[in-house]
Amino acid sequence: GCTTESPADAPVEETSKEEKAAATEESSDSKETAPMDGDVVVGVSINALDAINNRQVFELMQEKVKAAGYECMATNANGTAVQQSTDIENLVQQGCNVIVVLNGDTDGLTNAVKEAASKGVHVISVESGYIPGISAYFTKNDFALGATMYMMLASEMGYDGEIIATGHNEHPAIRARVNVQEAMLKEYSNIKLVNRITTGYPGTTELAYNGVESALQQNPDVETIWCTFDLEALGAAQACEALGKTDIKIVGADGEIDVLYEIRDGEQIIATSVADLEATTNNVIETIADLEAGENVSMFHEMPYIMITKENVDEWIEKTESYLKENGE
Amino acid sequence: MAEQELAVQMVNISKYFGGICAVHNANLTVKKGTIHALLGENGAGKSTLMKMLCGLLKCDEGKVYLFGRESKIKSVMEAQVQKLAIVPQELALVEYFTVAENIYLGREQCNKLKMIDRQLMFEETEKVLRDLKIDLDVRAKVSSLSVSQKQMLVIAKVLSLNAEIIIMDEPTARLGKQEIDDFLKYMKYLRSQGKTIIYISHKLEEIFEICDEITVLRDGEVIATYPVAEITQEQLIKDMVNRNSESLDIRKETKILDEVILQAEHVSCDKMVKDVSFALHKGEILGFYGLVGSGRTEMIRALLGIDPLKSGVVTYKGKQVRFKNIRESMKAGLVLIPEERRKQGLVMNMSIRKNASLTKLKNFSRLGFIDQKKEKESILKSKDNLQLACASIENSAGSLSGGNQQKVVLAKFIDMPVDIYIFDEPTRGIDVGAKSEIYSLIERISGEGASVIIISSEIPEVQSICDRIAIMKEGEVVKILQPDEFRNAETILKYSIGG
Amino acid sequence: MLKTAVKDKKIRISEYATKYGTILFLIFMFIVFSALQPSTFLSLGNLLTILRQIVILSILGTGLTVVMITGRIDLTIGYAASFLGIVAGALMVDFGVPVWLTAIITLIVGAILGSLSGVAVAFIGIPDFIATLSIGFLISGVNQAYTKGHPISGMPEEFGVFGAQFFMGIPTSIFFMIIFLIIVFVLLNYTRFGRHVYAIGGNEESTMMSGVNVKKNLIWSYVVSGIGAGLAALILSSRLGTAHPTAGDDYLMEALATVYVGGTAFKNGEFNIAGTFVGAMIIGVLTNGLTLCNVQYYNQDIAKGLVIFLAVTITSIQKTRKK
Amino acid sequence: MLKTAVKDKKIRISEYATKYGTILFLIFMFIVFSALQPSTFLSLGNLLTILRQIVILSILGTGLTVVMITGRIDLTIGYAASFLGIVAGALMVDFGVPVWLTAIITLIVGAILGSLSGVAVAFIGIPDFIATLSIGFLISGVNQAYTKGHPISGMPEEFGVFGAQFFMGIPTSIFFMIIFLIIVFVLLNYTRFGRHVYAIGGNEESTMMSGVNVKKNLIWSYVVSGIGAGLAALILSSRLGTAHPTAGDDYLMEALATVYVGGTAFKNGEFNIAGTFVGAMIIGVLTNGLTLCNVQYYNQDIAKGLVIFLAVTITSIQKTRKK
Ligand SMILES: Nc1ncnc2c1ncn2[C@@H]1O[C@H](COP(=O)(O)OP(=O)(O)OP(=O)(O)O)[C@@H](O)[C@H]1O
Ligand SMILES: Nc1ncnc2c1ncn2[C@@H]1O[C@H](COP(=O)(O)OP(=O)(O)OP(=O)(O)O)[C@@H](O)[C@H]1O
Ligand SMILES: [Mg+2]
Ligand SMILES: [Mg+2]
Repeated sequence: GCTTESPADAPVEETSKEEKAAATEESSDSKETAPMDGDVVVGVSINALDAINNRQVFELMQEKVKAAGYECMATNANGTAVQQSTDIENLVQQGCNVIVVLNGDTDGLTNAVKEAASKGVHVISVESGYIPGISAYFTKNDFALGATMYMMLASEMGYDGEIIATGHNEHPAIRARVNVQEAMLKEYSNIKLVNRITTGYPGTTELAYNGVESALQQNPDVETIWCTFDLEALGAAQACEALGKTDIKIVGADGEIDVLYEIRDGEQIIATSVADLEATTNNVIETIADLEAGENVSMFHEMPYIMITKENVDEWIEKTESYLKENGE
Repeated sequence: MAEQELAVQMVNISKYFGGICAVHNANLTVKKGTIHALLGENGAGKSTLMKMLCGLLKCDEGKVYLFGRESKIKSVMEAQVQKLAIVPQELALVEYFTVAENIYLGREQCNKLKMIDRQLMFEETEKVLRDLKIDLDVRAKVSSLSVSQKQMLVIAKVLSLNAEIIIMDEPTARLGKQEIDDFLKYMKYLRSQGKTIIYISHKLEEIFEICDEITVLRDGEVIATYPVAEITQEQLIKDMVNRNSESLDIRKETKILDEVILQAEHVSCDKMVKDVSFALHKGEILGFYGLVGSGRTEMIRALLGIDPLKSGVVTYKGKQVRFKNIRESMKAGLVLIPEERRKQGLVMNMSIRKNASLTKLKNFSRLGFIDQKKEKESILKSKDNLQLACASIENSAGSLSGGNQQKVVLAKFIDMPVDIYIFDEPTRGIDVGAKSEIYSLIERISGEGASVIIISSEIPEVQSICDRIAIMKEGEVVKILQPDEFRNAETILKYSIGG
Repeated sequence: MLKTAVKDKKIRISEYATKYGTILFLIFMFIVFSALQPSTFLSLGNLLTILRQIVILSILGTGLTVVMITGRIDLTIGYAASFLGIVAGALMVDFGVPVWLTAIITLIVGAILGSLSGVAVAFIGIPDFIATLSIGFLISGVNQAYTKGHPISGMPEEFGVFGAQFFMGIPTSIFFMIIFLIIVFVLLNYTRFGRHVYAIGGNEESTMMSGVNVKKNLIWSYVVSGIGAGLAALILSSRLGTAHPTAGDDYLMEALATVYVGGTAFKNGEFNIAGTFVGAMIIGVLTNGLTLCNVQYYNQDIAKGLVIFLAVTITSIQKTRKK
Repeated sequence: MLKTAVKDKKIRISEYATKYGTILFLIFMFIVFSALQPSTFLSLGNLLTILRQIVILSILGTGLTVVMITGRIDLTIGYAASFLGIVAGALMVDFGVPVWLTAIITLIVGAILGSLSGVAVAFIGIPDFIATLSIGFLISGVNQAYTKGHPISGMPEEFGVFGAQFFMGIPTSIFFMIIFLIIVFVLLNYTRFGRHVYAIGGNEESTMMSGVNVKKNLIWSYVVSGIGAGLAALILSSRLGTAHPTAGDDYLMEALATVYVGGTAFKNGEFNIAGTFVGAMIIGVLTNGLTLCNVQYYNQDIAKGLVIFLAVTITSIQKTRKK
């Protein structure tokens, strides 16, 4: 198979020995008689599909993999790290040569990735944090993105006043943005955090909605709400709407269609961001090809992102609507 | 009447439970306007046959005709439409409903808005109970009633359905003497109204008093049907058990030692037991007689620490004791063979072996591990000892007949260091044959030096086996009778009713 | 006949404590939070917020109460609420069905799902727990297969009537909740169905022996629960503005807790609609009050667990002591 | 007295079907998946993968089985597994406790959590369902409060012994599972404790009247379940390489399903350890096989629901028909 052509770093070599040993013991080794010998099988494993950005990257990735002539196997873990670990193990069993991990939970996948790598399977992390054993790491600069988001809100309120912040600790990208929130609050000491709402998955929007709704009762002078991504922003916006707080400003991230409409209509949410998934997925495919060809690939690949505000929102609404239409049914 | 109309015909009926055949090819014919008794040992299949008649169970084979027409009743609802009603063997009431709500359950009266009309329901219930001469508060919760009141309520409920055919499955098992007399009178009245009654009871006197015909079942088969005038008690018992009846009177000569092993002084508990005092001698069989609900079970439970004891002094083997729970009293050598075998005596789905060893697993275990071989040997020995009839001790306890179940409960407590055996209604719902076997077992136990307390609601029972009889009434011991005082049943009854 | 209790007075006090302890506790929470946050907690706006936040929970809990009175359980409600939200969303967005018709169809589908559980439990005789659990897995699978995990958005403006709009300054969802609660309350307390439901819970065999069609009534009780899930789904997706494939999943456990806590109010261990509402209020007031006091979300969970535990403990101790 | 059944043969076949139907079903799945994926499914590597994937489920299910035999339920296990993983992680990473001591402490804390539920159920008399549910909320709250949602990573290499390493080519976690299953099997079938547990489940009152300390045994059964949660937590966090604050939460429902499906194997509705293992295998084989066949993930949920539903339906129909 083509797996043996991988760059010769230590752990891989170790296990190829193990593999050979296993092959001699067993009459039918899975690798040797893998379906369509020589064909490259790519596994695509995603953590959850709640956010539009996840779905787009999940579908684009599968499309691109198939278009590149690879066999594709996709799994969705519905938000749990354990399930994603299991998914990765199963993908390895299925004889995948490369596994692309999308939006995974960095820490929860440590061992699954290590094990996959030790069996000669290349793992590519896309927005899943740096996991030891991966062959390539694609990510947005979430620190920069967070800074952009919250600078926007800070200036909106004149670097002074009360805010509510939302967020959770379950995903590296979200954690990065929460860290930026903290850092900015230290810097702009006139901005006062009056309530921190912890969300989570599933049910992000509702958690944000209920939390913000209650928090706003208590702190009617809040001027902006610092959310970490669009599902939170939507919940926060609905809570404002329900309480008639039309002048509160919110930013999100990920480009949910409902958020885009809000931006267009001049409601509470004033900005969001999207990653350039087209470019990213193309880049991933190239990396896969390089890996299969046995070439050296660089570890870090930055995913470019674009901020969407009232100025450029129409273009993105058009794009997103057509995407939704195509991928609807 | 020359050709009496037939109310019920059951033809070639069979019923299987798993591998067990409960009713086999049974035929039953009941004439309209008669009281027809079903008689048989425990497990003979009486209840099963009746359940098939009223649609609670499906017939595996055979046909049922009601008034000449084939009946395909599949549920109680359909039975009610066919004017067929049953007083089941087990009390069937919703405890937290009121008397009226229970009587009208399933046929609640609604007003135009489809809302329940409670007022009407209470009024009608009062009328129904008055007609039946039953004295109950229609608004009382059933859970506050005594057992016999509950039984009367179940009977009232069924009678209020105005059914043509009424099945009574041991209706008097929970009733006191007075209530039974009233009840039997009412049965006769119903017959005079042209109703058909199928009557199941283990009490032969009742059957001879009110029934017209008797059908005997044995091992799921119908043995014979007789007009009551043409049959003797001996013949019936022979049919039931397939052997000649032994005399029930096995009373030994009194040999009470002076030594008192258990003494209760002024014992009271929350549940209606008031100021009870008695002494139990070594080797004695002490009977407790009383009407149902007179507090005998409650008193014993308090003594053994199952329920809390409020006040009073208990002396056991010369030392003052107050058991905190049943484990303590059991360790001290007092055991209770409870009144409800199915609920309190056995784990029905567990094997005979495991049931019998549950009380004494410590005897067969080391470091918590059970030596199953030793266990098996011991239980096999008890099985022979008690003449327990079962194919294998690995069968489930639930597969046994009532008498044999009672023996399994007994098996739990033999081979243990026991000083006092307490039997609560040891023969309730048990057939004649099994009864005498149980009596001789009790006899044997006491012969071996243990003391025995027997709680019973049957006068002949206490008369025949007890050395002394304590009479309880409304939670109090009103009298302790010596042998020469209780030969006359009237005396016993007089004290227990009062006056 | 019935003996006068000797310890009449003593028993009465502790009985009152058990019977109304849960409500007293709710009142106590009101007082504490009002003291801590005098200006906001008792404001009309905040009270409406609390009510609006418990709408879903109390509707699901109310339906579940009916099933639980019969002595059964319904573990589908969370998954069903998610699924029915998707049904509603799909009908409106993917098939262009008008809002009113969508609402009707959603409730009917909810009833059908409920009857499925009912049939599995009553007729096939599968233990309620595993029957509803596996049907829940099934529903959730169908849901995932249809949506592939995607939420459905872009529902018509008028759909907001269920959960996003106001009527006389009061969120419409509150009216829906009140109507549903009243209907189920009347059903349970004034109709034959209700009598039978309570009777089945009290003693199923006796009820059957009384000629009540137990199976039919069981199925109907699951249908009520299913309709509750349908209504909750409508309000939830209307409120969020999107139908999320997992929006309702997490409500199951809280709804169960609500019904149990509700059982400790008014009727001393018996499940009842008014109690369920009190249970939902306790959870709602607690969450809202703690958020107002800026207590961290993490500690809120601890508080919730403690409060539920205490509520059921009081009743249980009372009951055990009685024995 | 006992008649030889006339319909002996007919009954026997259907009894066999009920008794071994679940196992036949598992074998059937093996055959189907082997036929569909001849080269991969039956490979040693894949079989080990399946086993490794069911380790957590079958350990949790095994502990739960003990509680469920007594007729109770334990809804804490999922939260407890999450929490105990954090306990282990915190001990090693935050406090520098060595691996072996961490393992012991974790199991002990698991036992304590179990005894908490046991005391609440047996002594305070809170209904098992709500007692364990609220204790579950509590545990999860404490967990969240300590971690604030952050996973704990950076555990020592040797911690891999529980779930990440191999022994003679076989994942170590499989050995732990086998040992735990055997211990609990022996406990249930060869000791007084086991006998008492079964007796309590069969008829609690009779068992009490036989002088068995019902409350003590109930508590111990919860303790076994708690220890199971502890072991599962060790393996889970070792396998993931991190202790996740919510890693175990989702196992509850599947473990429940496993025990129920297990009840349909071997003993016709009675819960038992061998059955629970079969139940876990069915879920494991199904998930693995469907993934190998590249069946879309969302259809896997439908399949899981269907399979569980069918398994319990067969037994239930059989039972109902008997009546
Ligand atoms: N549901 C059941 N499952 C299995 N076996 C049963 C069931 N019901 C009854 N049996 C068995 O069928 C036989 C007949 O029982 P049945 O209750 O009809 O006897 P019976 O004559 O009414 O006895 P009793 O005088 O004790 O009431 C017994 O062997 C009994 O164990
Ligand atoms: N658990 C209980 N709760 C409330 N009252 C009870 C309970 N058990 C029994 N009683 C009532 O206490 C009284 C005494 O009952 P007990 O069982 O001691 O009488 P008994 O003389 O043993 O009669 P039986 O022949 O029915 O056993 C009855 O009125 C009964 O209804
Ligand atoms: Mg009978
Ligand atoms: Mg009694």
